[in-house]
Amino acid sequence: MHAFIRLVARDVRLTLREGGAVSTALGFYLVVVAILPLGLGPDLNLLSRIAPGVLWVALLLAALLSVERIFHNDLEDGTLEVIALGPLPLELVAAAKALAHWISIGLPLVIAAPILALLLNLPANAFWILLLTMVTGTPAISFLGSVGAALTLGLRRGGLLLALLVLPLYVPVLVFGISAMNAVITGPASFLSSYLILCALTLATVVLAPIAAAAALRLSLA
Amino acid sequence: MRLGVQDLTCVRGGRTVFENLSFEVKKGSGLQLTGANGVGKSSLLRILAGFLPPAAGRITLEGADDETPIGEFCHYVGHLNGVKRAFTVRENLLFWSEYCGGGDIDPALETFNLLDLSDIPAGLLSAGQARRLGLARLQVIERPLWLLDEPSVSLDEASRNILASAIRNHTRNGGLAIAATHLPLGVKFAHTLELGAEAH
Amino acid sequence: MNALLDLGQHAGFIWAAYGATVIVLAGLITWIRADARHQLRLLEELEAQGVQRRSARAGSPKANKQRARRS
Amino acid sequence: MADTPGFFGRLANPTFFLKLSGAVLPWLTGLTVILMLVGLYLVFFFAPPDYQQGETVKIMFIHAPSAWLAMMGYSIVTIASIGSLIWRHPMADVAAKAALPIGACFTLLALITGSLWGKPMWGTYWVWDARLTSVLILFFLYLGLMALWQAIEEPSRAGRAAAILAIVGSVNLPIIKFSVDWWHTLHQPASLTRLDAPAIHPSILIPLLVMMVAFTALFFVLHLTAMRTEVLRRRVQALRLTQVDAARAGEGARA
Repeated sequence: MHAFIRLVARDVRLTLREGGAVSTALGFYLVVVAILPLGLGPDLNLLSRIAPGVLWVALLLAALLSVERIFHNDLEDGTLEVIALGPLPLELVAAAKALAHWISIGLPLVIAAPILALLLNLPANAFWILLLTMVTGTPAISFLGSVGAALTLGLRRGGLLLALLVLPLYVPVLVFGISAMNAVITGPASFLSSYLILCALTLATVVLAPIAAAAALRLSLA
Repeated sequence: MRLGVQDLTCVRGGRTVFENLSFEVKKGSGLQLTGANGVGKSSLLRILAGFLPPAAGRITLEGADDETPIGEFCHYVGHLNGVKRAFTVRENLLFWSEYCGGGDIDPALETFNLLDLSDIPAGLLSAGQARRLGLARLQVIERPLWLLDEPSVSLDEASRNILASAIRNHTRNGGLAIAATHLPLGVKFAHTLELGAEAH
Repeated sequence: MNALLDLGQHAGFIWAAYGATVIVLAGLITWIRADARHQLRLLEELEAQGVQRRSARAGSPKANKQRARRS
Repeated sequence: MADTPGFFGRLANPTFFLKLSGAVLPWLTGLTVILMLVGLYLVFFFAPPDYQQGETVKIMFIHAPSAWLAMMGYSIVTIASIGSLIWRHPMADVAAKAALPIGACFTLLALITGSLWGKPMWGTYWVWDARLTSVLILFFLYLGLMALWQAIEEPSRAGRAAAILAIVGSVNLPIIKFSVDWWHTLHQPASLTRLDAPAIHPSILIPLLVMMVAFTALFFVLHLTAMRTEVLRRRVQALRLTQVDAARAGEGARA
């Protein structure tokens, strides 16, 4: 367990020290959220109705943008090979790196979400639910993204392919995240049922995704 | 600790790189791999490290329990140094020591004369210095089997001697070393294995 | 043949659907057959040049046993 | 791989597969053509118009088989991927790769015929109906798999990477289906009729079944042909490699 925490801490420190990854993801998130009203028109009630959807989809795309670098940098400078020979099995290495991505990039995006929600006139009672659903949903995004990153490791234009592979898998997280939010904002359905399914999705992804990611890593290490 | 390899066959990209390869490396001895490029030296080292699954054959490491994969008993030094450019020299080695459960890092910094560079980000190091930092982890983490693929590349004369003495100490204390190299390492290896030697 | 004529006012959509199906399936079938013929031709060309497959050659007596030479 | 003497074991040998498929294909093709003709005859001359939709029900006779083959195609890819990853069955990659373009085409057909069926019924070409949306996402999974196959040059690595993705996709597919149904009921305006097959009266059921079998037979004809081509493609690749090796050995000898 010690080695696991050590690896997560190292990755988080690395991302923060390089800083670039976090700011690009946040910048992209801001731009996408800011551009949509320009496209859809400044009508505030329209914006407040589509705010959850816009915030979630933009978050997915921002996370997707940064997911590729989970393994890529370590493969490039040879550290991945040394880590693979370390005490941790490859599955835990994949889990550690995905967790580090969630901490270093997923969380900042979630913290930025309420601020961007102001741009979209999100109803006041929805701010806490926005944070809650996003904190619960973003681990699944990082872990599923790590599977895509491992599969497209070492490919020339892997980024685009990564998006095509992983976005369909994000649909359940997106659907239940937003339905939980709408349950609070407009309210026909009960909030708890959607939110609990979202938690189940995240837990299942956190457990199963590293297995697929490790299998894919073995391919690119061979 | 004795490494035994029986009838190893390696297939890469649909092509048989080598077939029915058998050899052994006894405790405290070294093996040098020679042969033309593309004859499978790197592939053999990657199979021993556990990165590349062999098409056929068996690898046994006596004196080690069977569950833990061989990978955890060996160091693999490839063409890449395994060094994080954003971290300083000390931070790089410190991570390896904490992650793989190694010892103190100062003796390693000293042997690979990186002490005065220890607080400089690895990104600013020269190729030779970065290579020495990559090799320093061999001393930080105690592993019986060293797999070295062209270790002396981009090393100057002095650094090559440092590497040679490190290998000599390692084999003297009962370690095993397998090195694939064209340039002389300054180490007299007990055995040599010529790959791709069968008549075409 | 009269059944073909009175397909109701939505006849256009029915024919569009069947037309699309015929086009897509015809495209798929021709692509698969063309690919098959192309690979067959490549294979025959290579075999005409006398390039032997390894499994054909593996039967040769000189099994290349790799001996580790100790110097 | 343990040379299990069972059917799948012998199927592992490509030459046996080529011999077997060579024998089966002509009969299967003949059967497909007959079934297609009978099916079309039944659809156009025998099946009555639906009391509610009128003649547009005829689109169902090609929409339902396409949607079914879209799902069946993906299950074949998943089973083949499991065969490739766990049992390392050499023909598994071939089966998975061959099934992909065919499955994708039938998914595309299901989408096209579905939207053409939707226009007369609801006045719009695309209605976010739960099943059509799931088929759309299935289409993305197919595209992802095919793109992954093309992105990796080395066939054995491409096969295994695509196998992993196919299995991840197949685990996610029911969850996606569930989430889309959930999403659909959430935004379901009460008046929208579901895209259900109308009451299954025998006069509609028989043509539908015949068309289903005809389409499935067509799928397997195409799949077997595509697999044979894939085997030939790998032989061509192997021959070219031996050519390169022979040339290199030649250069080595002269140098």
